[in-house]
Amino acid sequence: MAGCLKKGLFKIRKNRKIAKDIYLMILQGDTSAVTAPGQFVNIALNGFYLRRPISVCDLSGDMLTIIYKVVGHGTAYMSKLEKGRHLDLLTGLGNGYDTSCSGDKPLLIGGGVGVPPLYYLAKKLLEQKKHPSVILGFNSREDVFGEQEFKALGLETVITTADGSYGISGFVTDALKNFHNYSYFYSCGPEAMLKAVSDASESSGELSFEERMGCGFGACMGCSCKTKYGNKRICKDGPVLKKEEVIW
Amino acid sequence: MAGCLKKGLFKIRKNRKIAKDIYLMILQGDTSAVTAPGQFVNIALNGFYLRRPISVCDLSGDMLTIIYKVVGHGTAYMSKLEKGRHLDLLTGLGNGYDTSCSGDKPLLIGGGVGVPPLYYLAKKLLEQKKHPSVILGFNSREDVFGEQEFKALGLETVITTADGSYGISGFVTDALKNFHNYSYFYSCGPEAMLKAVSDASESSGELSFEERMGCGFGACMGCSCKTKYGNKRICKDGPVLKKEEVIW
Amino acid sequence: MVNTHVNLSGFELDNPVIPASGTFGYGYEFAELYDINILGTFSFKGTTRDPRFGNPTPRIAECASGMLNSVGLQNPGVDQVIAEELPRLKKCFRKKVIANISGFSRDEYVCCAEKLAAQEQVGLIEVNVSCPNVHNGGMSFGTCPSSAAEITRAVKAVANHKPVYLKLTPNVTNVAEIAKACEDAGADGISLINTMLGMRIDLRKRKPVLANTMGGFSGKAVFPVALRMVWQVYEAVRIPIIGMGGVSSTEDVLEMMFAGASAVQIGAANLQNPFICKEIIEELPAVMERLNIQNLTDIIGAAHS
Amino acid sequence: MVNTHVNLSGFELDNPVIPASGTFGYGYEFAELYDINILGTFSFKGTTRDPRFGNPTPRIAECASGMLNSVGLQNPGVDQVIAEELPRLKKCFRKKVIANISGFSRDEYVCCAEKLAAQEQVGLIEVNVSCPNVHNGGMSFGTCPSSAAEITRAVKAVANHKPVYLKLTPNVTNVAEIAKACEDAGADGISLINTMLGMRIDLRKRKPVLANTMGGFSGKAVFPVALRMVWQVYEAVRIPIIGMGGVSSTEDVLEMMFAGASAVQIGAANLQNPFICKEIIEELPAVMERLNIQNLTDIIGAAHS
Ligand SMILES: Cc1cc2nc3c(=O)[nH]c(=O)nc-3n(C[C@H](O)[C@H](O)[C@H](O)COP(=O)(O)OP(=O)(O)OC[C@H]3O[C@@H](n4cnc5c(N)ncnc54)[C@H](O)[C@@H]3O)c2cc1C
Ligand SMILES: Cc1cc2nc3c(=O)[nH]c(=O)nc-3n(C[C@H](O)[C@H](O)[C@H](O)COP(=O)(O)OP(=O)(O)OC[C@H]3O[C@@H](n4cnc5c(N)ncnc54)[C@H](O)[C@@H]3O)c2cc1C
Ligand SMILES: Cc1cc2nc3c(=O)[nH]c(=O)nc-3n(C[C@H](O)[C@H](O)[C@H](O)COP(=O)(O)O)c2cc1C
Ligand SMILES: Cc1cc2nc3c(=O)[nH]c(=O)nc-3n(C[C@H](O)[C@H](O)[C@H](O)COP(=O)(O)O)c2cc1C
Ligand code: FES
Ligand code: FES
Repeated sequence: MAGCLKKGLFKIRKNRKIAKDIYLMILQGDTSAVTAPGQFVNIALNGFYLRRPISVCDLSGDMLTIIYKVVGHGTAYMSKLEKGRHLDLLTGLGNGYDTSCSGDKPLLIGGGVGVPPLYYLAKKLLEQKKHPSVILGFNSREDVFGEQEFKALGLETVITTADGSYGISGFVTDALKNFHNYSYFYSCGPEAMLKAVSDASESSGELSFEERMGCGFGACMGCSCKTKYGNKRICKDGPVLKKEEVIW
Repeated sequence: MAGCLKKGLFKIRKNRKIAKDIYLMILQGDTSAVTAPGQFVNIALNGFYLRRPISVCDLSGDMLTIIYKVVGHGTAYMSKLEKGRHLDLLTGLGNGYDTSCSGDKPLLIGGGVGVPPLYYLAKKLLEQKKHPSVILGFNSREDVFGEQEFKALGLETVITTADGSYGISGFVTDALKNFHNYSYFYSCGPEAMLKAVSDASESSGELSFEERMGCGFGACMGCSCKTKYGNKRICKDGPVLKKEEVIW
Repeated sequence: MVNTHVNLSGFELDNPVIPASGTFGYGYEFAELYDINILGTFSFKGTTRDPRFGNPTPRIAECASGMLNSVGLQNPGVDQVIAEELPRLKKCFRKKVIANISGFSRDEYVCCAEKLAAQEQVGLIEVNVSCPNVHNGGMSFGTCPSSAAEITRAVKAVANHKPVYLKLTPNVTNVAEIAKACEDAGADGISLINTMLGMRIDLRKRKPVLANTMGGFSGKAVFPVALRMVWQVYEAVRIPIIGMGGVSSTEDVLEMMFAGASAVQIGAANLQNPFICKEIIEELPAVMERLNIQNLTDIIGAAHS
Repeated sequence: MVNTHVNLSGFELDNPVIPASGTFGYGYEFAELYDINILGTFSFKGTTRDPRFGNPTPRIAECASGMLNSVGLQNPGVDQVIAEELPRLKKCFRKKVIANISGFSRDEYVCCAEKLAAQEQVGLIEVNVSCPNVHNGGMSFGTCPSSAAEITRAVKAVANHKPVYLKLTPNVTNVAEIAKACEDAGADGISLINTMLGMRIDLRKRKPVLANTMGGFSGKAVFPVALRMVWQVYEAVRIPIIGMGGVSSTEDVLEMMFAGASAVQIGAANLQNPFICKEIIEELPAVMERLNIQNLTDIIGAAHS
């Protein structure tokens, strides 16, 4: 599924806050290496040795959208970049979600900064005339983002918050209990959530993982994990794994 | 003579090429620590561990002018900075020239990027109603800068070029032969030039030296030299030394 | 036209640029990105007798101008390297490769060396003696002259006349002494430096960032230490040196060579920029011309007086 | 209110931030810039028995995230330090200072230690054993457990009950072993790391940048190595550790303490930003609160399991 990575300069077209510590950035450049939803880009930042991996949230023409949370020095630096600046990106990284498995009524389950890749996935599924439903989990009302965007695609979109300050009180798995007869699921979020989703899900599905990365393109073995089908590199053979192959 | 150093952000107001590899930059900020001509500033540059020492070329109000030559990665980086950007400077570094010794008709002798500090010195001497003459040495016509500025101050200004492509053919010492009865001299330039000037000069005088620096403010002993009056730090006890104390 | 050719104990390279072991896999990841035949050669992922998964994750941490890794020699084992990786590499790389081998006992080194030396595709054997020695309290073979010499002799004996280079660890008091011991034991050359031992702590978790606590520190930050060690080893031995540690620009390559390296490996920089070796190879002739270097071999060790 | 107090063998500090020897002179350069009484204390320029000019210039070179220095212990000698520097310091610093001493023979160490231990202004003696030992082929005292122990005993004997900390070099195979030897010989604590040996080459001149060829590498770049050594030494000894090497932020201070440091020195960062120690001291309480640290002493070594 994965094509060949590209390295190129992207121009920042937009970079603004959309929720607590959450920013949306639109980057313009050669996006031709992106071949599937669930892939990620790896961003070089001045003064930081390693690139920062961020999922593709949306893509249209040469405009690539990412949504990122400020959790450390690198993402804090990103949040201060002004539009017009250029960033050096590796694009086309990772396998991405396999939309051919989805069936007619897939379920998308995202938590926190695991939400963004599901948006581009939803659009791709819709292009293929499939009609996903969406569960998005957050900690609290102030953390919520994306609800309007998924709804604007015409999708049933359920929000959960851990503190009950918005939407359903609890975790995505609390919402998941109300869904049945979905054909497949696609998930992205913190590992504890992925595990819970995997356990609670009634169908087959795919999960997108995170790991600290050296290269992001399969060269360094920094991100290896064991699966039922052998050792895999999260960056190249993942980040998306099938529910059935994951060893928890 | 030296006051207390200050650390502060300066805004780049101008940054343009004025001769081959030579740039003039105007910086706006708190210049109150600069107390004498011949002092220098120490400039922090993103991605470079050590600051870059550059002489004060001119000062008026909160506008500080420097002239620098691109010789390596740091100065190349500086030459690409756009106006509006901010730079972190240490100001008020070094002893500077002692204008009280000059007598009525001092001679200023500069070579290459040793020329800039003499400009601010010339202005200070003029303020004190002294009337300096100026010899500026360069390699070739394309390297020449500053002639108009010194002439605009109403000063006799002689240019030499090593290849004879402009002004007097030869070194500053070739021009120096034509000067007599000067009361004192002030010089700045490459060490070989300073030595030649010191040997050829008929008066007492002061010479400004360069050395690779760690701190630039006297803390690290990175820039020490031996003088007839004991060990000195170029950055704090210099960069200006009296002709009489220099051990060549 | 400048001449960028160099020679490692009879192994002729078009240029001195060699991706370092562990940062270039078995080559074909990069072959998708550019024609890797432009490289001098490359050193493949450290290979052991048995397949290894390596250490638990996180295996990567960031540092100022560098990174830590605790991959722990993940590799499919020498038999599979010969059965699968080398044939696959053959399709995209027509030069000979450097076989980087590791082991936790003398026998493991010998086993790997013997099998790989028999492969036509292998041009040079690079023996990583930085792994802990299971028979010797876990101190690595490379921290002691006598055990480094012992491995050298054992590998030389089975190397099928291929050049054997000992790859030394920088985590020692006297690297020149160890290099000399390897030379005396018959090493054809020395590669250095491997990674420095380093660590980081995650302040939020109050635990080391790496699951394995410590890891190997490399990247730009280690360059001054690497250069110093190449300099010291050059003064101590007469065999060629492959210099590495933090090299990330054409100028770094030349500094290494002036210090005494006959060729230069590039490690962590490949991870930041997968095209770095290509860029350096393309830029090298122009930089040589600017610095008035006609033949690269002229500058090897030329900064020594 | 968080508590930033720490204790070095009875020497009480308001906070753990200590400018490192060689980057803070004898203090009064900085006293012109801010009230240096806010510091935990500071370690003064390495002092020897006789006055020293040090090495020829250039003594400074730049590296990625760090620098090299080959100052070579320029100092006015212990007698003048006592006659002039300490009285001058007294006017701007009311706390006790760390006396950093060096020597090229055991006698030189003893001479400096004895004279400085008698000074009321001295709160702790920091013994730099990284200088080459003129009686032992030039290898530094600190690269061998027995010579480090010998210096420890000799200095302890004349230390007038002031705490004696041995400052170790990182250029060794096994730093924990050397620290342990010092502890066994009576050291009250360990300071580490001193600079790493490094070099750079000037491509235009085709010669080393430093007149002295090699120099001491320090700054941000060395932090992962320093942290690792503090960690290792913490596991090997029970005496307090002053951690240093690349510390340049409040978070770095805390990482060092989690690794096992009771206090932290800051060296090269003072040269980049003369106000760095002040800034860190001011920021420390807020960062502690963010990380839920009440008493700084609670986190010393807390990342070990
Ligand atoms: C495939 C993939 C896709 C991702 N997509 C997104 C996304 O769409 N939006 C988003 O906000 N975040 C995403 N992340 C997480 C994001 O990469 C980290 O939050 C970010 O790198 C943190 O950088 P920092 O400098 O702010 O944090 P620091 O903690 O200062 O970073 C230090 C180092 O740790 C690494 N690191 C820290 N946290 C993580 C993490 N959770 N996962 C991997 N490496 C980490 C950094 O990359 C860096 O190398 C993704 C991670 C992966 C692996
Ligand atoms: C007191 C003083 C005043 C100066 N005034 C001027 C001036 O007005 N205009 C101007 O063009 N230059 C001046 N210089 C020289 C200027 O500092 C260097 O050219 C500049 O630092 C080179 O930086 P780089 O990164 O381009 O070169 P690189 O060679 O890449 O620098 C590497 C390191 O070497 C140091 N270095 C390199 N050359 C010199 C040098 N000649 N003197 C001291 N350190 C050096 C740099 O500061 C840096 O730390 C002055 C130097 C001193 C000491
Ligand atoms: C991710 C990673 C994996 C490595 N694996 C190996 C290895 O398997 N065998 C080996 O000899 N060296 C290995 N090294 C060390 C490099 O080959 C090289 O010696 C070291 O990183 C210094 O060079 P650099 O600073 O250019 O990275 C590895 C380095 C990195 C960064
Ligand atoms: C310019 C300079 C001079 C130094 N002089 C001494 C010294 O005289 N005695 C000493 O024990 N350490 C000396 N050091 C080492 C520092 O005290 C410190 O151990 C080392 O630099 C690591 O810390 P850093 O990375 O914060 O600089 C010196 C360091 C520098 C940069
Ligand atoms: S991060 Fe390098 S292989 Fe995955
Ligand atoms: S550069 Fe530090 S004392 Fe002069």
